[in-house]
Amino acid sequence: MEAVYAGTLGILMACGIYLLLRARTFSVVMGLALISYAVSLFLLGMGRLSTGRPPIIATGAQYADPLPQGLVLTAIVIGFAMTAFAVVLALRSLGITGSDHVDGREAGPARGEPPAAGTPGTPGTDTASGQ
Amino acid sequence: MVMAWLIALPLLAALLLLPVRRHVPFLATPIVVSTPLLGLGLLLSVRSAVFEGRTIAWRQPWLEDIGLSLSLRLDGLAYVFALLVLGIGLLVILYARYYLPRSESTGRFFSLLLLFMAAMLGVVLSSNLLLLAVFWEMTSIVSFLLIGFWSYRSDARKGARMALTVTGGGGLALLAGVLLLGHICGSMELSVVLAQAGTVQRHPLYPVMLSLILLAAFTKSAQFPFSFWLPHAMAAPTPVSAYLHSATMVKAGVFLLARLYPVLDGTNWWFYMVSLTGLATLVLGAGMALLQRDLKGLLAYSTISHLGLITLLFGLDTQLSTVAALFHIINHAVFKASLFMAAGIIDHETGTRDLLQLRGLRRYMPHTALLAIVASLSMAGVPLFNGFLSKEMFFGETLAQGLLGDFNWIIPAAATFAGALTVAYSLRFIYGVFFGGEPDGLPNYPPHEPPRSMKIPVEVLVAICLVVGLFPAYTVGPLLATAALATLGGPLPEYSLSLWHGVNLPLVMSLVSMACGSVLFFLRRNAFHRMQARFAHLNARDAFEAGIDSLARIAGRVTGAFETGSLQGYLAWMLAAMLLIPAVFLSDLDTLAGPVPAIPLDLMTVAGMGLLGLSAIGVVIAHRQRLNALVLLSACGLLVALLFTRFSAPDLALTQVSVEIVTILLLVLALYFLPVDRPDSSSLGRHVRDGCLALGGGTLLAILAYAVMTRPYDAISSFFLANSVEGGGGHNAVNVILVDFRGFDTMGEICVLLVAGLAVQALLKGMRLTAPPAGPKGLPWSTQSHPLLLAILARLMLPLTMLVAVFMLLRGHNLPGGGFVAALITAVALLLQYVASGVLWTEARIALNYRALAGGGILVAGLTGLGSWAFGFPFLTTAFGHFHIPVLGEIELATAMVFDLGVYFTVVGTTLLIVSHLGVRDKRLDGNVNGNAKEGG
Amino acid sequence: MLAVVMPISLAILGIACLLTFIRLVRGPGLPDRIVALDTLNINAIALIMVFGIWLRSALFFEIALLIAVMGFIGTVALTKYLQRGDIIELK
Amino acid sequence: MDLMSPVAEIATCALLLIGSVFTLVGAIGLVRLPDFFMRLHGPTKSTTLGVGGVVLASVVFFSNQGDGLSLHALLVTAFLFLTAPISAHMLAKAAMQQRLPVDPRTRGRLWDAQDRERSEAPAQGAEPASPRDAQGN
Amino acid sequence: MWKRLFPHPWLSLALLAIWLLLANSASPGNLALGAFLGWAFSLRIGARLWLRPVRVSRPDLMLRLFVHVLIDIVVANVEVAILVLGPVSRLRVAFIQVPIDVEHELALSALISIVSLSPGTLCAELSDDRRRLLVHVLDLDDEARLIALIKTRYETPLREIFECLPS
Amino acid sequence: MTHSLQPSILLPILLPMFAGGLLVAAPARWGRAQRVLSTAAALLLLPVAACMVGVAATGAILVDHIGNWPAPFGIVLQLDRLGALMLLLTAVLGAAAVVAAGRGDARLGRHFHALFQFQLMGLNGAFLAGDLFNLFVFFEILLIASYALLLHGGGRARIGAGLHYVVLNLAGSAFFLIAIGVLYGLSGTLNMAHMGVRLAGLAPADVPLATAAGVMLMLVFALKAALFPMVFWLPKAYASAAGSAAALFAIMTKVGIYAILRCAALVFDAPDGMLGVFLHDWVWWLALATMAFGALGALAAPNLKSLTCYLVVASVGLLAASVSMQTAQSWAGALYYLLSTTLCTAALFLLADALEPAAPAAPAREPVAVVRGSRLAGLLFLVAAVAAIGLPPLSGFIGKVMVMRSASLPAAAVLWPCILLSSLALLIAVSRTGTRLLWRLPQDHDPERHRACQRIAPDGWKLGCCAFLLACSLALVVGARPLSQYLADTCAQLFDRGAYLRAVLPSGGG
Repeated sequence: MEAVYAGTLGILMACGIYLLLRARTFSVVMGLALISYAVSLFLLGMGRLSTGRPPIIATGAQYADPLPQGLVLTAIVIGFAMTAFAVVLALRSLGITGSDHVDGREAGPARGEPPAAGTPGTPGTDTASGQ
Repeated sequence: MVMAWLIALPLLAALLLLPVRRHVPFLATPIVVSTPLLGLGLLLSVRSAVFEGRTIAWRQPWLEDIGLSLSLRLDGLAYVFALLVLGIGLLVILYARYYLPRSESTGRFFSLLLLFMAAMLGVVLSSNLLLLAVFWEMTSIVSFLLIGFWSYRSDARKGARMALTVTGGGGLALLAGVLLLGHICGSMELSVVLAQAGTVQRHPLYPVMLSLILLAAFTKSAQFPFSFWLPHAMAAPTPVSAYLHSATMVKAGVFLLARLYPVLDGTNWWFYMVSLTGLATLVLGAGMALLQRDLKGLLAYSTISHLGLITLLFGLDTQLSTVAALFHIINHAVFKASLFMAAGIIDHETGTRDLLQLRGLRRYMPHTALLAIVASLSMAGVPLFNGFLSKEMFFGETLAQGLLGDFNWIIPAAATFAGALTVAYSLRFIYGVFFGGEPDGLPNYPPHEPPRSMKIPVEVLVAICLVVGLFPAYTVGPLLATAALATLGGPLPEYSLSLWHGVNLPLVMSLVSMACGSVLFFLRRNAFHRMQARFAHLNARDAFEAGIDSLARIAGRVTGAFETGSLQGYLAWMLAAMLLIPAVFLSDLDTLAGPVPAIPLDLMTVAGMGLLGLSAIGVVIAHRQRLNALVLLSACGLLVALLFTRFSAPDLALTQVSVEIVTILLLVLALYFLPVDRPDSSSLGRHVRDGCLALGGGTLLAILAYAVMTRPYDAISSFFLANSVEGGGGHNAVNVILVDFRGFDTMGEICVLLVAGLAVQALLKGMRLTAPPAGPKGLPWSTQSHPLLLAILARLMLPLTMLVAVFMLLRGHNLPGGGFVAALITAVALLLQYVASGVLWTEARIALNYRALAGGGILVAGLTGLGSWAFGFPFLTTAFGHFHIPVLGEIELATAMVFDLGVYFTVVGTTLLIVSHLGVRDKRLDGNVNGNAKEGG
Repeated sequence: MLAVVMPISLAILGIACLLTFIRLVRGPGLPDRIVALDTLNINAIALIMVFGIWLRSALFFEIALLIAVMGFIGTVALTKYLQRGDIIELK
Repeated sequence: MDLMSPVAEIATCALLLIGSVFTLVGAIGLVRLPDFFMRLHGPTKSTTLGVGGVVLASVVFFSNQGDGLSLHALLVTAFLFLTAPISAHMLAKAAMQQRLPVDPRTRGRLWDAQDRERSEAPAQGAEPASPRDAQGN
Repeated sequence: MWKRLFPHPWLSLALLAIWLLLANSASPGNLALGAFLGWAFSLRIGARLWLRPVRVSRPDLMLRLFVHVLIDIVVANVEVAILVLGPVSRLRVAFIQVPIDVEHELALSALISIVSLSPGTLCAELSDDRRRLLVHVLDLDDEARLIALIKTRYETPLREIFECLPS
Repeated sequence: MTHSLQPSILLPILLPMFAGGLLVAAPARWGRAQRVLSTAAALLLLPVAACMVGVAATGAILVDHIGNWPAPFGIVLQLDRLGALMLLLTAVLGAAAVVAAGRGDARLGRHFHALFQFQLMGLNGAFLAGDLFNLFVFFEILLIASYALLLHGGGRARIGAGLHYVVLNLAGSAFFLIAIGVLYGLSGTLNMAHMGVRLAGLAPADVPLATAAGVMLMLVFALKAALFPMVFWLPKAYASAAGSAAALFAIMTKVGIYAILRCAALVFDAPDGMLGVFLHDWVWWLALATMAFGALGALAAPNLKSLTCYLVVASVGLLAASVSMQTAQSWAGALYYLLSTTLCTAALFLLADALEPAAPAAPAREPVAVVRGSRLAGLLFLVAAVAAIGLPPLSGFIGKVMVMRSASLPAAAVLWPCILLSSLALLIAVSRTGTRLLWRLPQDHDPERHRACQRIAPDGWKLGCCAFLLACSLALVVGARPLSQYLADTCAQLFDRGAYLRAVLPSGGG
């Protein structure tokens, strides 16, 4: 079971990373969500897998490790907060740049092209900051 | 202590000056003038000790672990330099008082000048190498400010920057050099270092160390090829030039050579590097001086040339050459300072320094002319003046040395040639300025003599030139002897200071150079014009600026190659590091599987995990059709919850399910505004890269998970399980961990949530988004809002779900549930009202200040934790008790439940804050939001 | 007897889930996928209930209940998005 | 299981099976039927009922575990019965908005614009809704 | 006074029942808590959200309707199961319009729910004037009979229950 | 530890938390009172932190067992010399930043003060945490607050840079959790001291796993610290932040460095522990690359803010390099330099904000501002620049020399040229930017241009706060002697795990 479980985690993580690397904010957010699933399952797994032993104290039974579960709970909540923030930030970026590209512009300039305004690296342009 | 005061006095005066000038202006001048006077007094008070050859030392240990101590020494060498620094400093200050116009910020000027004096004194008095480096850099910094004093002038700014770059860079080299030297000698103290010449010169790092120190000395003393900064430092006010570029700043380099002479000298490395550099500088500087148009430029190149001479002397392999070098240092300081001052007077009175404009000033300012002529003759090495004496010694030493073997004649020949050039440019200075026709075309016409007091400093210096030139043995002799003694660190070589040594080869060389110089001067007109024409476009400053600019451009290109502004690039770098480096270390793992037997497979679970994997892959495949992807993502979330259920984590499943829904709500809210997805512009290569990273990440995680899960471990959780009921008062160990054992984490977690809520609110302020006019397939949105059925059901559901929420909240301590889940249920139930009935309807009925609720929750939770302080227990210590109430039965109350209540409030408040704000945005401002939105996005 | 029936029941539910998943993936329309998701939710409830019986643990009831409540709200949000785009309207 | 009476066990098994089968039928309907509106029937009715069966099984089972009556699982069913029609209703509306194709054999028709306007006019005359075509095909 | 303290007695009772179900126990403590919550929620939430107070005039009718509906659901499900499993081509799919008369929102919602849950029908749309229902039928035999069935079997009792019409 | 001391170690966390909570819960009309409350809370941290340094200087390790649970089980907060020092640094920065923000920046958007307080809470918590997961939680607090503060005021540049920063750090947090998971899965504990003990007794076959997790953990910290391949987000992000927020951010990268120090010493038994190879080889080269990147970026930086960002980067490189050498001296040097560079860069951020006009529409080649009262600004700039470049006689120099002196030969041969060349590059860059900013004022000619120039009077509050920060950095020089002693003790304490274990796990860990 552990191997399959680990494989599933791996698939989730791989999919998450792939989405994270896409150019659109929505994909990135979904990627983050997938990664957080993978991480939650991973943390749970770090307390070792067990069947039918929820850590609800009854009489003299065996229990799953409750600590990773606590950690996962905290992680889920924090992940939720972060996702919410990221979503809103993505929207805000869309509102300001008019594009849902993660870089706020439609296509990155090719190498050798003059960098867009606001790119540090060109002395003499003062537009990079302070706006 | 004397030395400490010597440094501290100008320092204090500099700091005092600014406030004093503002509040008690009449005190400013006395302070400025008295500082060097006092210093000189101090210096004189110890002269007997120094002249007896003793070294006065003072040491205050400071940062011993880096070898930095405040240790100072006053020996003959330091004495001479201190004398120059203070004496010429005094004269420059007197001069500057009349030079600077009233409108200038003289307070700043004098403060900087005094600061510079302090730094320079520090350099010459330091007995600790690191301390020397400190003062050394301070001179660079202060000189930067002084050169750039007229900061509104472009040439001043550029000149200052150039000087700082070169000398500051040299200072860094010095730092490295002295650190190395200190490392080699085991101490930074000069007294220790100077005694270890043998150790140092045998050390394998000696060449490196020597190069670094010489680099510092050469940059500071404007030696070839670092001499280009000095002429452009002439943009400074003339008193600054007179001070820095005659007696102090540039002399710091040769001082360093003198100071470290006992340890460094004696190797071929030293001989060749120092003497050849000096020689090149000597000749080139003199040549360039002849070609200058600018009066101060001429003097600057002359300074370079003379510094080359001094350096060359240090590099020669005779002992006497060092004495000559020291002698010339003194002489050069005197005549060059007076020349700079004279140039300043001329500039001041005529308004120009252009040698092509200046002529015939003799008639208008005869006194100044006389002073300047005497000083230039001294510079030219004409007999009767001090310059002649040291030059004579120099010529003698060039003959005495034997560095180049068969090519030894080159050095005296070059020296003679340089002497001729010196004579030529001195003549040019004299003739060009004071003779030859009527000076018409001057900005200030007619020129006249400066105020009397402006000339006093010049007069003093010129008098010294004369006196020293005539009676060297009585005036400068003892000083030179003690300085030489201190520099050489051993017995003095035989020499005699006098005007007339009889006819010998050096005298012949002098005569030849004077004759040739005169010839050169008379030929100069042609040469000058030809050279001007050829080299007019060559300007070190512009070249330097262009160099720095292109350096910046290259740097920009290099950093730009990494810093592309592309998140994907950054992420790829980060992931590559995060995955590859651990993978390298993981590769040492022998066996993947540990000894713990695996749980047997069961088909259902495998199928569930398979579905989970498939949905995740589905999300990836469908990620461009956003809603499809979202639905699949939601399925993923559900399956994850099922897995949690399957693997004994009911609390996690509850949380997962509730969080999932709120996330979906959020994403759907966001989805509304996203513009139509455009085709993927990523190249194949990028897809491959991303795919590799993704696979790598997945594999790494899977390997880690599998490897750890199959290994035994001994967790601290048994404690939680054992103490959950008795210690924590709850049966649900997970919940007890959350609110008790590790309640502090939860506290932090709700803070995160709250801050996210605040952040969202702050972000959404004033946000306006134009909604797309149509749905995912380009179909127009429905005009119908709020289906009745939904609204009714939503209202019905509210009390029901609230009941469920209360249930979850109350039972969380003993059974799966808890404040967080309860809060999400509440929030979702309330959000359902928003969805079903609209914002206005809902907010008219549910008037909750979500922000206050969230903040209050934090306070409740925090106060619960604080409560235990009142009983003398650590933060967040919980208490619980069972109470028996008649009829109702046993009731358990725990402070942890209050804590959970705080969590509940925060989560409800924050979730609603986030989602309702995102939903509401600024619709109230917009007015029209429904289907008829404008084109845009 | 229960020991025999339970796996069968689980298997049937599993097949149901798989079928639903097929619809989820195949679509073709967005409403189809949402229906499938909704159904998957409900199937999950059934699965959890059976699982609870299997483990003889009543701890899973809340999860089922929560999926019932939350799943519905998710469906509503998605469908409302399809219709109106904006799921939280001003009035 | 030791504590359970055979009757309860049989009831549990039967309910379980019935429930599972209905759930399966719902899923089959979802996969098999040709158009969206037809597919909607399956989950709305069969699956809901199927879960009801399973829930009943759970109720019977846990009530016979010796801890007294255990009815709480009924709440799940109650919720589902409450929500399933609404979900279906909302989905159907969404499908109409999406203009999903309707099986050609379907008699009757979806409401078209005229119907909609006629019905809107008296109710919400104020809203200046542009005529929109809500019909599929 | 009574009305103000207990604005929604039915709701309070329902909530009490649900609480007891949730807690899965009818201990005195839970009874008290449930009663309190039911009362508090109906006071705080119900009063704010309800459009019109619900007066259930015929509890017996409600019970009867409930049983009817339950039976219909089971029956309908068996029918649907057969239809679904049988050949698809045999289905007589149709959209029909059902005129309706109930006005109370709750009653209307209940009607729509019942229609969707029971015999092979699924309520797709309610007209904006709330007078007609668009119903999707999986296997339509006779349109008129179906409409009549809906009206008599479900609508009339609902109207009686919620709107106090004479039966 | 006596009982009465226990509340005090929590104060740096609780004070901002309650202040933040109150600020959130307070009605919106309390605008002015909010500022007062926030400022008071931030200022109050100064004496608290100073007391803590005083207590920690005795060598005591204060431990607070939250919830009264014994050590490896409950969450533990610990205060040692290092933690106390970082607390003091944070308090200083916080005080300066909150006062600087009081007039202007705080009004650019909503909730500045509440966010600020939570940021302080996160920072302080991170410095006190003795539990790995608790450290994660505090990291998240400070991160989410920093996201919000970074975006405070909105605007295109901020949002764009903020998005990158947020996404990178979110991904980083996932790896943080993974690393924690593996470490827990192997050691079965979360308490850092206890984990150190458990990992030391790990079966040899499992060591590569723990090492990989440790490396991942360190890389996550390196992301926060902005080490080389993970640094590219920083310049734009910090450059776009409001001045006072950026000033506080000066310490954000240092939190990463702090965490590396703490975990390397406590959990992985540096020097020569499990992560020896990683720190020694990998971090070393990455650090040098970071330094080079910072120096090059500084050369190319178009304005002061951007330049300051690269100064931060370069300082991180130096810090990481000296961390990687893993000797008590190099760590002490790193800590000294950390204090110095944090104060200076914070001051420069404030200064840049005060000097650079809000909307630099004109190209930088044209003088954009006539700065009234620029003399003070110029002086401050000079001091900050000299200290930041590492020129004598200010604190940066001492820090750099300490680091350079701590390098032994094979390392020094690479490190010294790197440090010196980067210093030279910074010197060139800073002098360019400084002269362009402060000296290029058209005082002399062309009254037309003079009039056309935008006149900016630098915000006096900001300058004052900047002066305060620089005064602190001067205090580093004046007090260098006792400070270096303190730092030497700090590093000795860091390397003495036994003392930790005795303080945190009196029972020896179950």
